[in-house]
Amino acid sequence: MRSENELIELLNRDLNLLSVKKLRKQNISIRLENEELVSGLNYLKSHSYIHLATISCVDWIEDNQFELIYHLFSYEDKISLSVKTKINRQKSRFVTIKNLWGVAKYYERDIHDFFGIKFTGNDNMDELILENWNEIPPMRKDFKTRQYVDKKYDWRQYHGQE
Amino acid sequence: MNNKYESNKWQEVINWVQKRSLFMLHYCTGCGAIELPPTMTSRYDMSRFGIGPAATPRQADILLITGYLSTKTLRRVIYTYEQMQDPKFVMGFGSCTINGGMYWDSYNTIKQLDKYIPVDLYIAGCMPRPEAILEGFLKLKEKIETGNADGYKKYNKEYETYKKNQEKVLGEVKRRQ
Amino acid sequence: MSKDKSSIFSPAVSFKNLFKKPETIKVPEENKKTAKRYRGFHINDLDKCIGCGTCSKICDNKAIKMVELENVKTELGQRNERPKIDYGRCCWCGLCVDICTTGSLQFTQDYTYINHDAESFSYIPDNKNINKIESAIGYERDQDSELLDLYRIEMQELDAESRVQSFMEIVKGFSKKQAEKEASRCVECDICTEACPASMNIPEYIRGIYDEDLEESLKQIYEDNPLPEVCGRICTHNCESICSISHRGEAVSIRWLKRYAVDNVDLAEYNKILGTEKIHQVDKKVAIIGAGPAGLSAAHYLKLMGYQITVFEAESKAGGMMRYGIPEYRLPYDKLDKDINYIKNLGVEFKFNIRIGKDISLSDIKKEYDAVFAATGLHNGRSTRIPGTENNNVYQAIYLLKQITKGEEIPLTKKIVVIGGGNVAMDIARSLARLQKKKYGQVNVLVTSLETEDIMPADQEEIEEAREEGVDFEPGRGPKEIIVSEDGSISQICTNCCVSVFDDDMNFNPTFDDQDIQNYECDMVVEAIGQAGDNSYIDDNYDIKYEGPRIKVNDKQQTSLPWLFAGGDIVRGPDVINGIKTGHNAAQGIDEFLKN
Amino acid sequence: MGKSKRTEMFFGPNHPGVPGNYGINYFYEGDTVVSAEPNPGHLHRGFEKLMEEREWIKNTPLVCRICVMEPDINEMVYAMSFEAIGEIKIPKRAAYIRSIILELARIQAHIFSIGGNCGAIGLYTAMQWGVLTRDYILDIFEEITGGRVYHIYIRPGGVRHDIEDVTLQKILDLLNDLENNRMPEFQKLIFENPIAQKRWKNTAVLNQEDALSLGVTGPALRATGLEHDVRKLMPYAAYDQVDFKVPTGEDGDAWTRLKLKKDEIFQSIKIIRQLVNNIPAGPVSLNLGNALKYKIPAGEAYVKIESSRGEYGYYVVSDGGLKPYRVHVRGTSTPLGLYGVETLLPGCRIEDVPVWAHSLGICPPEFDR
Repeated sequence: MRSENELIELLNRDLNLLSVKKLRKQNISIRLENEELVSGLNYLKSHSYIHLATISCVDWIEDNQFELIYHLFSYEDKISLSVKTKINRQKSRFVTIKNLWGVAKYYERDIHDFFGIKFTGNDNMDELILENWNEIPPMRKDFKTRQYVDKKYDWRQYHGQE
Repeated sequence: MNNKYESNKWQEVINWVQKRSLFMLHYCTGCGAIELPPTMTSRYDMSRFGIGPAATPRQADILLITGYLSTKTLRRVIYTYEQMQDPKFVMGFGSCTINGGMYWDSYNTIKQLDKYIPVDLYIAGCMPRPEAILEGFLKLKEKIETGNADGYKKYNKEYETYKKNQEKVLGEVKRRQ
Repeated sequence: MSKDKSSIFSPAVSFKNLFKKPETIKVPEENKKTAKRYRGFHINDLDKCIGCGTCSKICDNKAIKMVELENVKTELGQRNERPKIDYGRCCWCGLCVDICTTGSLQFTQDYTYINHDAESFSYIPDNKNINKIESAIGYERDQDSELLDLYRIEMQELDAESRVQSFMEIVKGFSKKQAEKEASRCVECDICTEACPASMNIPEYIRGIYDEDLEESLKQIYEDNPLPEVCGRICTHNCESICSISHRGEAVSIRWLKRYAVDNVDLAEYNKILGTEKIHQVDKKVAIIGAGPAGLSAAHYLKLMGYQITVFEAESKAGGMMRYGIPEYRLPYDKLDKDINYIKNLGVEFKFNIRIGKDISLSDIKKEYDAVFAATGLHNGRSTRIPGTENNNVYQAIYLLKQITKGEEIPLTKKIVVIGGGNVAMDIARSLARLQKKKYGQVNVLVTSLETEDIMPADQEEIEEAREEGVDFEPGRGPKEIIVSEDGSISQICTNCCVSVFDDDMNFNPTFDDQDIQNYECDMVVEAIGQAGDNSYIDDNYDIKYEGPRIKVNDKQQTSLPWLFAGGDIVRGPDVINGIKTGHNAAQGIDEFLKN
Repeated sequence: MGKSKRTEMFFGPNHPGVPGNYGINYFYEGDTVVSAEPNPGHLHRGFEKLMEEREWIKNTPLVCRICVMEPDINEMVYAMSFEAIGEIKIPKRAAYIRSIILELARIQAHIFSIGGNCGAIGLYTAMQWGVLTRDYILDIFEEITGGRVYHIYIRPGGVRHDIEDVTLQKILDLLNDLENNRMPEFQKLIFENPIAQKRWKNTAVLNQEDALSLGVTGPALRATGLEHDVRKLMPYAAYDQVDFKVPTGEDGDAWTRLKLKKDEIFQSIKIIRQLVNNIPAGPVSLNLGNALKYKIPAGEAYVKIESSRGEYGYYVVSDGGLKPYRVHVRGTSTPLGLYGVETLLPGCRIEDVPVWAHSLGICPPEFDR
């Protein structure tokens, strides 16, 4: 049963973290290089962080990066740990972790649906939630919903109003 | 009885019988479907009006569009609607079927139901209460009796415009042979 | 596996229900009464609603559109728009009811509306909902679900005891955090803009403060008001009287926010921010007579258009009534000079200690300049001419205030009576109180006015602050006679009761009741009952049309002489912001006049 | 008997056995499923995109529409993530009221899912009772919040209204009626029904190792013996002020999960009684100023709470602006509804697929978002 600080010391010792932050009680976020992420997750998984809640993705369009966040939780430490890494937005490619957690296959497929990030090693990248989507992935910041909706659906004409 | 299409005494009797036993297709297309169990079961009990759930489109008379309709579901709703036998009726639940509702600016939901399939009645609500749904059914029964519930005839007549609208959103849609 | 009790007969419990009353609600005969707090269809009290549009802003489904109604007229404080609700979009969340500034929009408990025509689901609620039936009120907002920020940030002020000691500025001004919190209270409904004589972009500059972008605020302010430091302190702020938040709470402190925005941008940045480093010069010359608010405003806007501007000022410094009529505790001179210096830096030439009509005649000016803007203001006092006013211990507030501002020593006795109920009376009374405090250690000033306290023209805060500083009031008294003792000093002032101030069609003609006589000891009387102008420099050699005491001008401030424009108090009072507006109008008028 | 032909079956999206609009395409031989693949996306409305275009307060009516079984859970997680990033401490009474609402929502969801499970095996009387009992709870919700299913009641800063004492009393009466009249009937009709027991026992088995590797939480995980409940692991609202037990089982089959749901209902009744009896007085909401201009500093938060089927989390990123920069919804049944179908469904009998879906609480709008 590690406390937050003990966990931070452990991580600082064993992984070379880009940054570590205690967001709030039972909530820590660390940042790793792209190459070290999978080994970091493997390390964490062997240190009681066995629960992968989900994989989130945030589109930082200004600094041209996608940020992938792996939310882990340890039932012993009772700490929620977000492991974060940033990948180049143009390349939008990252490595799969489906061999660590099988369920990541679908999380990655979901992220591919909405952000267009390909995960090498996860070959099943066809559409999961969307169907026949031929625009840029919708959750990207440069996808303008309003223009798309104006083009595809027309507004009801209330006797000539918008 | 100024029924626009063709009307004879025999049609009146059919309408009278039709009104008595309606089968509602059990297809919850949107979030409004959570108000259907209370309507179907003992608390509000729509079977008092002779309306019961039907499992397959071929045995159903009423298609309920309960709330929003994502494009994926729209494709299946069109298959379902086209598999249902005439006379068939469509009821739009809630704001989402009228003018987009809460998802008016969503890229994946349709904004006006009547562009894609003919709608006989809309019920206001987000989502409509069981009492409002039952009164909607009663209004539908009146429309059937007076022969005004002729959405399905309109679909056959203006099939091309419906097809065009559908294809604008969905691309190619498999049609019944 | 733990042994789970089970028996083939246990499901038979369901037969029990054969003997129970069915729990079905037999709609439509027996409709279950909805809860008191149910969110059904909307109703809207169309008189109470002011068309501010906040409900359409917070509606996350764009279900509410503001629609113009013919039978509702636009007037101060309300628009003729009312919300039209589209039940093809509404999700009955009730955010609109929670934020409604006047509380006119409400829910009923009615929820059934079925129709085949989709377009019939859009409806303008009035006292009946979409079903046109009387229905009980449903969900109601309370202080927990309040979505507005109803109360102001407390403005720090000097307490009465310490402020009467000196002419230090009373109001401290907002800190950054306070200003942003106060700015966040504005719902940007734009109702206040219609009440501001200069129709300033109030929501825009408040939004600038909120977004921590004071440069944007400065730009928005200077579009209509070149004297923000002044107006941030002494404006009569009618915008705050009709702010939509004031219906259920306290108005946004618009004036103090303007002051915060301008206080926190230093003068050197102005040109860069407002883009006035380089102005395209035009070789047309305009003369401006009087460096008061109207003159300065015209000078500023004309200079932006590139004209060569010369301002002739009788006094030794610019500012007019702002400098010589308003004491320093309300408007410090360094702030006034900041506004003036910006205008000066634009390239406006000032000529001081020149009185038109005495040192130079108006016709000489006309020869040298292509257009003239007269904004000389009302700098002469008015007397009640009651018996005894010719005594030399009777003064007029205007001249005393000018001497105080120039720092000159003024006659100051122990007991003074001030006649008058307006802001000028308040200024002189509180200035005398300060001087008395410094000289005699205690205050003894009595203010008598025709008007009773509730209709006194002075600001309510001014009256309260004066009372806190030891000034006494005797409202509703008419001055009858100043009793002078043999040695020429004043002993008492005799007053009667003033029954009414205005007659039926609101003209000023007071009626008195001579039975109720009251005398008050005093050894000095100051009259602050109004100001008069001295337009002799025009009237001596040109005859222009007048409208009562004021010069008649068209909407571009042009007098009957095409080349002569007029503004400020000599055309339209009573306050600085109107002066600024007339100056701005005149600038456009002169621009058009010079162009063709 | 030779190997029978492998045929494809389209299960859903329109199928009474499926909770919500969701399809499973599987191949089967004989009557056992051989391979399966989820077909989600029918209820996708792009919530996360919509939320990025609305101010903070405007999302409160939107979030409760994500999962129609548990609107309050979504409102709570959204409000909690706003308060976590903005470091806003809500009044004590508001925390109590939030816990009461969440426990009522848990009871309502459990009863509905027990009804659904019975419907999946054809015990329709129990389904009727389940929906009926749930409706009485909705009446209470309507009284407190003004809405039947979508309450829009838990908001950043607290809750929208205070609960009057008369309503608190009604809640207690409802709980008594539930505990003394309804649940015994359920016990008899469902839990002591040999046919039903036989049907549920060791169907749709989920063992501990699979559950942990999939990230499954809630009753499905507790049915395998682990006592993990977010209300105990990371207490929120007023859960640290009440004592309650977290029921667990061992076999991890549909029957154990159903029993757990029943026990949890009784625990929730106990919790609500404690909450109602010592609810503190005081304000129920913090006025965060003008709603059109709610603003919290830049920051991020992954906040999770215990819904009726497990951990329900939001990952919210704020850039200090008036609108959330990114909201990622992690529904409870995301792992099972997608990957679980592919790995755990093969081996089930065809008629057990609806039981599998209902018993593991698959709620499609959660992963369609």
